[in-house]
Amino acid sequence: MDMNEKKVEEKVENAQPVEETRPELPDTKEGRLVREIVEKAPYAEGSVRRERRVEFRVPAERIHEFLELASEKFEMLMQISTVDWLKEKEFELVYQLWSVSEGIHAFVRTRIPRDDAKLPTVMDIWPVAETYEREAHEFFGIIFEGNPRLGPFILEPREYEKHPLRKDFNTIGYVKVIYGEDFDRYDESKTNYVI
Amino acid sequence: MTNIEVPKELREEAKQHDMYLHPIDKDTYELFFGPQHMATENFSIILKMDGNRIERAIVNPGFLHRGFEKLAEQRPYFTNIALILRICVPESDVPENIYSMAVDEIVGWEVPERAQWIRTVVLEMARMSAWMFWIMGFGNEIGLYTAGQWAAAYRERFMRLFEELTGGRVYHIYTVPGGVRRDIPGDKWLRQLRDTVEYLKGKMKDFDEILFDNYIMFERTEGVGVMDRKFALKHAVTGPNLRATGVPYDVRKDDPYLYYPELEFEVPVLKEGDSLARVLVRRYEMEQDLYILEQLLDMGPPSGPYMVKDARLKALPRFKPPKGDAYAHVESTKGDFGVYVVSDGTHKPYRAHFRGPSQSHGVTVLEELLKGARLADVPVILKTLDNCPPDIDR
Amino acid sequence: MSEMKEMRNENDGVISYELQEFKLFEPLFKWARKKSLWIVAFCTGCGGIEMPPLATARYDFERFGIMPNPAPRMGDLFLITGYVTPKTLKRIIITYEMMQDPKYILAHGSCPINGGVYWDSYNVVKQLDKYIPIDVAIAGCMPRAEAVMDGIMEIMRKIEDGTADGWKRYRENYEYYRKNQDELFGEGWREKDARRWLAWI
Amino acid sequence: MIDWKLVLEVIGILIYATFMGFIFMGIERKAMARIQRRVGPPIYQPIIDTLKLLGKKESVSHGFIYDFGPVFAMGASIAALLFIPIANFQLFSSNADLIVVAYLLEIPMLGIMLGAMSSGNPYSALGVQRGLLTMVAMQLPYGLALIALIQHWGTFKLSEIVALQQTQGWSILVPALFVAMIVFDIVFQAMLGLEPFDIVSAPAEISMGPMVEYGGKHAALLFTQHAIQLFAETAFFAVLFLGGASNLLELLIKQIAVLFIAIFVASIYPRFTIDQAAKFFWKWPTILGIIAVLLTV
Repeated sequence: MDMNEKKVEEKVENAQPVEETRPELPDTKEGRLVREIVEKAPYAEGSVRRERRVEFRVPAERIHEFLELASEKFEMLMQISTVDWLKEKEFELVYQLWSVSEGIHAFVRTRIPRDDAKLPTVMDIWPVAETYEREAHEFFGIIFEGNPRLGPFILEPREYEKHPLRKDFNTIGYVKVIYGEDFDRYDESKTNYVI
Repeated sequence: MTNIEVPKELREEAKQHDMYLHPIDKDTYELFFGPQHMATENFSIILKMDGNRIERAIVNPGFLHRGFEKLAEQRPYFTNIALILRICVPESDVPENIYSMAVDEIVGWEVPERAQWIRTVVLEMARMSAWMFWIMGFGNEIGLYTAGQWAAAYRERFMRLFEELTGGRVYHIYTVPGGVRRDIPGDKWLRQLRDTVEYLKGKMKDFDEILFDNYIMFERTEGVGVMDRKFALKHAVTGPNLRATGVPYDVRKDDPYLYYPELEFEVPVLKEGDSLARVLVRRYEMEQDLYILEQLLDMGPPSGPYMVKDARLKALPRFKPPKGDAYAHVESTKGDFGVYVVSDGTHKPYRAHFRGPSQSHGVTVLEELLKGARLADVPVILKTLDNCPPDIDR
Repeated sequence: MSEMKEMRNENDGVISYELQEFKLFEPLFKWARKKSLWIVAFCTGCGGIEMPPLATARYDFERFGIMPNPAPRMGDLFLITGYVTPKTLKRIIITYEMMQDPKYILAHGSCPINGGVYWDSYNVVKQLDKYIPIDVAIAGCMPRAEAVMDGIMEIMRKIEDGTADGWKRYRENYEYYRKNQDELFGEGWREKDARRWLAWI
Repeated sequence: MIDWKLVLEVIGILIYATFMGFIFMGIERKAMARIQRRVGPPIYQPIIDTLKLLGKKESVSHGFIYDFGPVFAMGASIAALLFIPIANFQLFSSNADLIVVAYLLEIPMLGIMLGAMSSGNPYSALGVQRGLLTMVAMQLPYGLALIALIQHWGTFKLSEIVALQQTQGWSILVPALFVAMIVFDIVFQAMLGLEPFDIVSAPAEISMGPMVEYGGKHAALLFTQHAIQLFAETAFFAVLFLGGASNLLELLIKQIAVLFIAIFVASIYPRFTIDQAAKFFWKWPTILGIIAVLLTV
């Protein structure tokens, strides 16, 4: 068992430097695809994570340009995942793309500052982005310029203003304010919440 | 018809929120379709109607929003299993499985063969019971209650099997990162499963006669809610809905997981892209799923452990995966169901973002397809897209 | 809860919401009410998935005269099937008020009782009894179909001995419920939202 | 001078028809349940439902017309019932009572429409629109079937039709009238509001349509009206095509046979949309109806 654990740790440690040095892309379909796209868009960093998973890092100001380019190969936009990196004061947006023709999933990562979260919309490339952007706007407060339907979508206006999925939103505090304090999930000393 | 007097400031506010439509002239009126409605589950569509035709539809989801993604950030990895499976109620094994697969990938676990086999069987059983549920919903919405009643009764057979395997009827909390929670109960259970598969195979004929070959069903669905291939790809339509437009994309084939690379099955594809094609694709998939289950049973469960051997599993609440992120997706009956899990090395996930297929089917696609449809087509379109509101809300 | 008792004491003896019209036939009506509970078809949460098994061959609640009805005006039994979000709760309250007395509420699952697994969620109502009166609550997540049947039997029993009086409580303590609702949704939500849903009333 | 015998007969027939109508509704639900592999409710369930609805404390009204609609419908149903020769009772009679009954049976729909329209609910309005269109659509085949029948028997009088059938054999034994019976049966499905023509109340589309605003005592009245209507319609069918009846038991058996055909058709067909229903009515039933009429010439 210990062996197993060590192996895993080794794997993780080994994995980190590999990405940073940007090695030669492997000669697989993934590698060829990444090379093709990176040649056209030199501002983007591309790498192959594993079989059928590739990754691109794109600066935020060129994200629209890059996605337009990528949409030739990747037909579908599966999701726009937002990660709130509170310590770095940044939002990371991961555009999850899927290529039906090649069978490859791509993460297109971009980072934007937390206090000035603005990005151009990609509705013109994939109309479905409207929903994803509305959602990201609602839960994180990111403004997608050009999307006409930003506003309360899933939430009611009151919760919408708080952008509840941000890391600095205190759920339990908010719950106490809104629904009253009668909880029963205390530990025995009645001081801490138990999860 | 109903002219609504709305104060000016409210009108302005509503416009801002884009939640409500207002009659602009005497011929149109707004109709609130749901949430207290038989066809929509807990989901609302605001329709601007011109007589019997829909001019514009606005989807108003969010009645089922529980903030899963926030809650998942507040709970340890293994506790989350009991929570996130509630995202997709008719097919609760799908969120469990994708989450477990993503965590497996982050940790770097190779799930034992036996666990993979069990997970595949569970997923296929979930698919089959979800199909039965879908027949029920579709039947009820076009007014064919008999087929629905039969299908819901057949679903109970799977519920019993699930109960014996996992202890739960609807929510199983069975698949966990690293394997499954417990072993299969024994050969008797496998025999029962085989009996059920055989039984349903015989019953597909009944469904053909009453539902899938029904003249009025054809009338109701043919040419309703048509989308073409390009539209479907741009709107991230997946699953049977995409295959009904002629794109043979199935996660089980194109991004194989678990035991699927070793199984033989076909991906049914139709070209028309209307509701009828979507119904028939589903019909063919049911057959394929039964066939897959049969193959799995023929193979038999491989021997070995059903859970990964790892010291960290001894203290589950403090289980810490390494830093990293992963995206895992499976083919559910509704489409491509995915999750993106980010780990920052602590014992709680930093972010778990789910991608329900209805996020695209239930909002933009639905709004587009409803334009110009008749009121009677609304339930048909809703059900042939297989819209599942909790996917959107989460 | 203490507030509620006070309210009730105040109102005792002042207003009575007994059915005055057909006092003679009251036992007959009680029997009929018990035997014919029509469910308002409002699938409010994940418990809605246990409704089809209940309505079909394995459990078949139509044996007891229970059937789902799409129109709230004709409904008797409101099944709160699972957690309730504030957005749904608005609709639940309006639908409940559209139903005609006598009407009963069966809360289904742990979530309407204390939030259940969503006890720390910012969008799930924690104690439903503060906003609308509940006659019978079934614990469990999710309650098995048998448990729901048991809950319905309990409602039938309560109708028979006259203790299923949620609708009376709602009328008598209307201010209490109204106050809680307004606290949650903000004043004037009825005029703002509900007016639009029910423009014809 | 009050004809006490007639009054008693009217009251007796009314009570009998209401009761049997409720039982028919119970049979409908029970048979559907059996087809769907369920136990189903007890056969007297609609009576309990109606009692419960009567016991409701009703607080809603949308004005006089809203209250008047169900009463109007009920009156029309009762009137239709009294013109039909039920076994050996024919309480009212005229020279053209076939036409009278045929159109009195359609008036209840108008009454419900009247009430529903005044409730202002958009779903009611949609239901009314659908109901009226269905009525318009089914007039043509309905009329053709009746014309074929009248032409064959050469009379407008129901009692004479019954008498002729008793001597010359039932209508369905005549080939032309058998075709007319098929047409009438299709129309009958729409008159009963069963699939494939339950467009008016389509629960999954417009959630009960015209009935959506009715609750409590109004709904109880509509239920009773529906029971009488069901009895009258099945009796009308039996009288026109199944040779009438000389006693109540015979009539009952024929009525239940008619009802079961309707139930079986309803349980295996989904619902049409309204435009498809109109097109359907003006296509096959109309063609069959014309054939029936031509055959009887």
